[in-house]
Amino acid sequence: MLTIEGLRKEYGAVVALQGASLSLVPGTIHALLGANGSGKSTLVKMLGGVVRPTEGMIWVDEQRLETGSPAHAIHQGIAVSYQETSLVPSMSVADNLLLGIEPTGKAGYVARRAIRERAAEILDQLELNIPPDVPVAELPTNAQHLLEIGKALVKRPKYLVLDEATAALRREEVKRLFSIVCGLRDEGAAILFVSHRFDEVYAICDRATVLRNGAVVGTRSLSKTSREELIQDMIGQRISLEPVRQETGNSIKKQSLRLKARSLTNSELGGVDLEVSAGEIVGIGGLQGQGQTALLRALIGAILVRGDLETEGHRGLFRNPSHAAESGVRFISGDRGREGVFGQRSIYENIMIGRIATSPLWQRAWQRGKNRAVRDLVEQLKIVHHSLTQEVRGLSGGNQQKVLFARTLASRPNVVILDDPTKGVDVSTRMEIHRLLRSMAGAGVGLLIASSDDEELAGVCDRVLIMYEGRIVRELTGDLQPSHITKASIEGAQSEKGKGAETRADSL
Amino acid sequence: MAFTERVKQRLGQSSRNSLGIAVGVAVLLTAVGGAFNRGFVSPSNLLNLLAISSLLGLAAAGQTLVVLSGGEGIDLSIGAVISLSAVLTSQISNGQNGLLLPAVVVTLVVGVLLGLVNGLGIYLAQVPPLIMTLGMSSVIEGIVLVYTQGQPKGQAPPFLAALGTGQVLGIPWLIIVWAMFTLIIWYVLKYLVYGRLLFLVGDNRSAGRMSGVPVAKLVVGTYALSGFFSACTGILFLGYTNTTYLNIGDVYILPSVAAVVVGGTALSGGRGGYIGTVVGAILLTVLDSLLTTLHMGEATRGIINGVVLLVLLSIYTRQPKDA
Amino acid sequence: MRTRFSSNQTATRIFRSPAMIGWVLFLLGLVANAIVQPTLFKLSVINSNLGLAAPLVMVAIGQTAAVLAGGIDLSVGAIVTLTNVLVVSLCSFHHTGFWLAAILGVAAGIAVGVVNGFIISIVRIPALLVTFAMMSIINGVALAILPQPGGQIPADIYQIYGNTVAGLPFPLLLIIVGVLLWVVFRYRKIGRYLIAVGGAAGSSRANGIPVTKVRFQSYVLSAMFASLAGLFLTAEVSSGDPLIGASYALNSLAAVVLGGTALAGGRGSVSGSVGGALFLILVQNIVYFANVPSYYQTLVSGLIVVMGLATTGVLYARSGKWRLTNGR
Amino acid sequence: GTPTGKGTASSGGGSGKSFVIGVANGYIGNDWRTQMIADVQQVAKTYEKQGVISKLIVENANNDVTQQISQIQNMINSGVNAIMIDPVSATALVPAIQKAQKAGILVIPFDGVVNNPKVTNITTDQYSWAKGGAEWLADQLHGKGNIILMDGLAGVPAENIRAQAEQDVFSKYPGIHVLQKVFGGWAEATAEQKMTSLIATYPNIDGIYTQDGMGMGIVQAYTAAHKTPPLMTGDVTVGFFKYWTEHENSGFHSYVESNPPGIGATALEFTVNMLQGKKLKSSSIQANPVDTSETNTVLVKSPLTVTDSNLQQVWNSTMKGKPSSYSLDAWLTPSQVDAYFQ
Ligand SMILES: Nc1ncnc2c1ncn2[C@@H]1O[C@H](COP(=O)(O)OP(=O)(O)OP(=O)(O)O)[C@@H](O)[C@H]1O
Ligand SMILES: Nc1ncnc2c1ncn2[C@@H]1O[C@H](COP(=O)(O)OP(=O)(O)OP(=O)(O)O)[C@@H](O)[C@H]1O
Ligand SMILES: [Mg+2]
Ligand SMILES: [Mg+2]
Repeated sequence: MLTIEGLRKEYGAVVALQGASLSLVPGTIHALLGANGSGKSTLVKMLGGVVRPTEGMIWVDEQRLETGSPAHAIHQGIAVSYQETSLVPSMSVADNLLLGIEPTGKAGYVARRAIRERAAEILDQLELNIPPDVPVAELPTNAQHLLEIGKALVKRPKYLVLDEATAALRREEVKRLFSIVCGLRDEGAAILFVSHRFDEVYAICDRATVLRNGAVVGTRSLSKTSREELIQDMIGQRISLEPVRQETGNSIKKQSLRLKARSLTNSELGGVDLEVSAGEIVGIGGLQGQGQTALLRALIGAILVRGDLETEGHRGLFRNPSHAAESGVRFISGDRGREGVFGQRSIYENIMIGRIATSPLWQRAWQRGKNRAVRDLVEQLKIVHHSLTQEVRGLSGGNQQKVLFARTLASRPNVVILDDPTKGVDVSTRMEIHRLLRSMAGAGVGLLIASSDDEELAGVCDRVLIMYEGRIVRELTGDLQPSHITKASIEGAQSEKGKGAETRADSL
Repeated sequence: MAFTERVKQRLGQSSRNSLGIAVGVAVLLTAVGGAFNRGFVSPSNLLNLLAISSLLGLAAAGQTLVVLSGGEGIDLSIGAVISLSAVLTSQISNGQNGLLLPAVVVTLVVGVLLGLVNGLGIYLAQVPPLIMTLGMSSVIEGIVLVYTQGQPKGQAPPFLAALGTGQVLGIPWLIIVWAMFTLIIWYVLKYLVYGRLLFLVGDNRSAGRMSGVPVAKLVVGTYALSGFFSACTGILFLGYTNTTYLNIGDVYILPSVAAVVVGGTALSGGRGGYIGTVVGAILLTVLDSLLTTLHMGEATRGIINGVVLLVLLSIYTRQPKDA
Repeated sequence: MRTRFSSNQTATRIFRSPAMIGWVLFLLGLVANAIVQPTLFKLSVINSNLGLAAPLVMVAIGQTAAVLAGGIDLSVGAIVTLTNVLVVSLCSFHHTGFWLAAILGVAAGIAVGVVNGFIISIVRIPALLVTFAMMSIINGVALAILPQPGGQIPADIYQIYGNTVAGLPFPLLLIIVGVLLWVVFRYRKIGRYLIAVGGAAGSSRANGIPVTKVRFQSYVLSAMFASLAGLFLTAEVSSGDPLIGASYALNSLAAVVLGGTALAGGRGSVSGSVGGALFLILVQNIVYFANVPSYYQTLVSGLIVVMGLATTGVLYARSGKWRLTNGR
Repeated sequence: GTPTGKGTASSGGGSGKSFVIGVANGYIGNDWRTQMIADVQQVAKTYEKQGVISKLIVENANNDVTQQISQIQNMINSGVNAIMIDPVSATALVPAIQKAQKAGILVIPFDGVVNNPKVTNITTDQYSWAKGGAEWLADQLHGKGNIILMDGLAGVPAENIRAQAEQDVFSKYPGIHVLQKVFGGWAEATAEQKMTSLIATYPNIDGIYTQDGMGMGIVQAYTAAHKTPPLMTGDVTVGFFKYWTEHENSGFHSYVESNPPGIGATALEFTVNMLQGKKLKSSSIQANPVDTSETNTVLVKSPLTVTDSNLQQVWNSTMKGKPSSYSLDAWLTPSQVDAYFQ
């Protein structure tokens, strides 16, 4: 049994967590819920020893855990899959999986064969078909998240903590994960599960603790609690969970073409044709790793590609993202920390850059105080902050994501391309973002969204394109249902299996 | 607890505070000098110290931008570019005011071009800046040797010499020129798109790229600017010394980096500014002058210089603990 | 489904290995050198080249440790000097036996590494700054110990150094010992952790790796190799000089980069650095035997090195998806 | 490839032979050294025309001992007859030199010296050079006054010898008070900056003792401060001479003893003579100034001293019109060199 008693964490003036208590009972799965910035990750990091609490303590089986020491936490059987992952990108998959717990042989040398074998074992268990000696940096993000989970599992923990481990995963991967996790539970492990997805929580958790503004609102048994009650706990008010439907899109649809791509081809793409009209939201689905990310990057000129491209006032492929931005094509990366925010700079600057990124370098920049637009955007998106000059790295993940939206809105785009826009975003923020996407579309912007979440695609898109092995194999329109998209993804894969492989071989 | 946390945060994070500390230390060092020798704090010596700082300050201007641009930016070719610029201006102008303009134009163009080569090597060929600029530094030294055949000719035109050593109303022109440069750089960094983007891209280059910033132009351009400022420094340096010699710029290579860091600009990029460098340049000049005044032997000087630097840096470049 | 991963990956991976770049450069340099200097492969020529290369190789190995762990050590040159002046002045002016002097000299060098490591990892000041300041301090100390060049070590020591053992040049044996010494670290946890910490310190910490300790050790390692280099250099020159090590700081960094190690840390190899160091030594030979006129020598050797660096960079940029992660 | 001179390497004698001579110059980055190399090359040209020298190889090390050793080894490997070395270190080259000698190669360190009994160093007599200036200054000050010593670079052999001479002279005069000894690094700009601070700090400087390369920096510092420089020893560059000639009449007095870059050319004369088998007179060889226990050095006296009296003549005959960093130069003629030999 693991017990948390009055954990408190202050970052300067910010109180991230104010006296949280809960206990993890062996053989159960415990959910930790809360809006973005409510302190879930902070609590998780204290469990893992990465963050030292300002006050409070953690007991593991009647023994006090030495806080602030990851090594000690691991020793006590606590294994954590972190929200922002704890991988070393330059090291291989196998080395990452056993990082810190390498078996050593005679004379203190690391047993490399043993590492490979154990790595292969865990990769097998996760049904991850990647060779153990590839550097982690070369993997797509979802594979990285799976590895992060694998790294926790390989420790055979007594206490497994999963912080939004499923956020970057697709359905079938989540299913696989759950069967492993449930197996662990049945063997007597206690699991703390952090997620913004209610289906997942209801699917496997026994109890849920809800945090709001760093304080525990309460712990409830899930069998006796409705979603609405949980949401009320999380945000202190009732909201409707109806998906945002495509009200605006159809009316302007086909009015004017915002983006038209023809036969985009490179090592990961096998000739993709694509059109996005003004006011339209186009989704990109499919199984994991079918070239979705590559497609988005190819469109904005971030990776090399052949083919043709047309946007308003511009014809031809973009040389680089800046070139794309000049034509009003903006991108929001799925990798927020590395390609999204400027962590050490202020909220203000992070948003302002949307306006000035493509301005002539010797022009006067958009100045603070002169323009209320930034403040308005921050308010419109309800970004939780205490000052506009605050460093963005101090915001929670969800709020950082909103900053990226504010930046994009500030740039007055024609086309917005998004990779997993609501990854790790809480329910209410997610709905806000969906509404925002709709209202952008309503204003005539064309949107292209890749998402690992079929529910999201169904809820917000006018049209969904299914990708398989670097090509678009299906287009779904009309009344979109998450299950249709999932089904189409799998069917697409099966029906295309034979010829898909050939096409791909040709393109290599 | 909360208090120590806050103090730590202050010391660890805010560049404004490191600036305050640097100013404080500079004043303290001056006072110590004054205590040992009244002449040290005489107005004329203080002005002289400022004039000397101005050359270092100018040499460190490009360095500041390059460090701010991130990606472990640093420019060790500054010394060689200064030498080459002094040589070029001296040989082309040959001591004549009439030829000064073409000499300056050629020098500035060459400075910018060399900076461009640095930038391209760093950005396109991805050579680490430290090593790229070090290698370029030896290439440029080679160019100087070949160009001069070992003996630089000419001298500073009278106009330039007046700028380098003359005064107006008792204030050395150098200080005035430096003040102007400072004002311009400060304005550029604070108000122009270039400056704003430099800080952001310096903080996170990939994010800059993905948000549509022309990162290549910005980063390569920053190295070119560094070449430009080094060329300016070389020209003024020629005015200061009147005639030049082959390795005139060498003395500025490491101090220019030190001035930037002592001024509170983070070596990791994205945080800091030129005003800090100005203070850093003054601080280092005062320290050097103080050690001279205190009759330090060369061995002791090296030791004291290092210790002072360490102590200063430990006050404000301390990294926050990982937790 | 991931066909691209399984097909002949091992071959590509070896070719993509950063160490390759260092060795390719070295081989190119060797060929160029052999063309302009037909006597290159005579034993005595090899021997004298290796005698000069050994100290740089050692410093480069140590520097690799510091760089891999995400740091840098500018004080290695000063440590070389410190060991040199200590050993020589102990031998010549204090009548200490050579081996005792050698041990004391290396110990002093390591002590500098301990101080570096302490300030960098525990006080947490950026390595570039600490080791830069330390360079100034240690050079001062060396000047105080031996204010002007002088002193001698026993003649037999440098005769051994210049000789062959079992048909192999003695410096080559020393280089091999140095590499083996590195291997002892590399394939234990410490070697792995150097790379982990350099690659992602925060992640390493979360995985229970003692980041502070690893950083600390990287500077001790770097200093240890530097002081061994100081010892080898002393054997090569047989006397003391308070300015002798100045060039090693930047040369070792150049060797490390030429060897394909990322200055940002986390990626690279010692074998690459060895190749890089040898390449730098070869450049001097090439410039000599190619009859480059006096005033052009600096330019030509500078250009060769810059071109080597650019090649390294371009090859590196092309190897794998690093392009996207490197901030381009 | 580089020509080999193996045929003559073993003996180093046999007149009528044509020699390959290597020059391992420790540093090329300043004007004095480039002038030195130019002088060597100029003299070598004459010998090449006469067929005495078949090839001159000049290599520059970047103040880096190992690079210089490598160059010496390369010279050994390519079979030169003699190696002239302007050493980076007085001690560190000894093993390389011994290797060269074992290969029958004549080794002549010049400008700087090497501590090895078996070589013959050819160098300007730094001690008497520094002493001359110091004595002139003390004399002009009538043994009384506050002075500044602007020295070169700590830890360098020539500097240590000069410092010894300065101390020996000034300690004889109790009335002379050394306000401050600073190092200007033989760099004009550094000297200028240091001097600027000193002028402001000490209102009472009566005289300045300085060495080559820094005199003009001191003058610049005074000019910028709108002051006239006090009595000072000068430096050998055209820049300084120009100032001196222009201000001689407004009361500026100085003293310059040449420390000629031509020492390289002089050393080449010695080398050729020795290659041709001539032997030095025993009186020519004196104690090594760095390590007086060794007698292995030819101390070449400075060929020229300039004071107010011969200033105009020297200026007009050798300096006028040269680049400002050009140093007052001279080297021994073949007949002057002959006088050192048996
Ligand atoms: N290093 C830090 N410095 C300052 N404030 C921080 C830091 N880390 C977290 N915070 C603050 O602590 C609060 C809690 O953050 P935390 O990451 O725990 O939220 P979360 O519940 O995990 O949110 P999300 O669902 O978005 O991941 C936030 O308000 C955040 O701004
Ligand atoms: N380094 C590599 N070597 C070989 N193949 C690779 C490499 N990296 C990625 N791939 C392959 O390229 C394809 C596309 O990768 P990409 O990163 O675009 O995935 P993705 O569609 O973004 O996945 P998701 O969005 O679900 O995370 C994948 O099928 C993957 O197998
Ligand atoms: Mg979180
Ligand atoms: Mg993706």
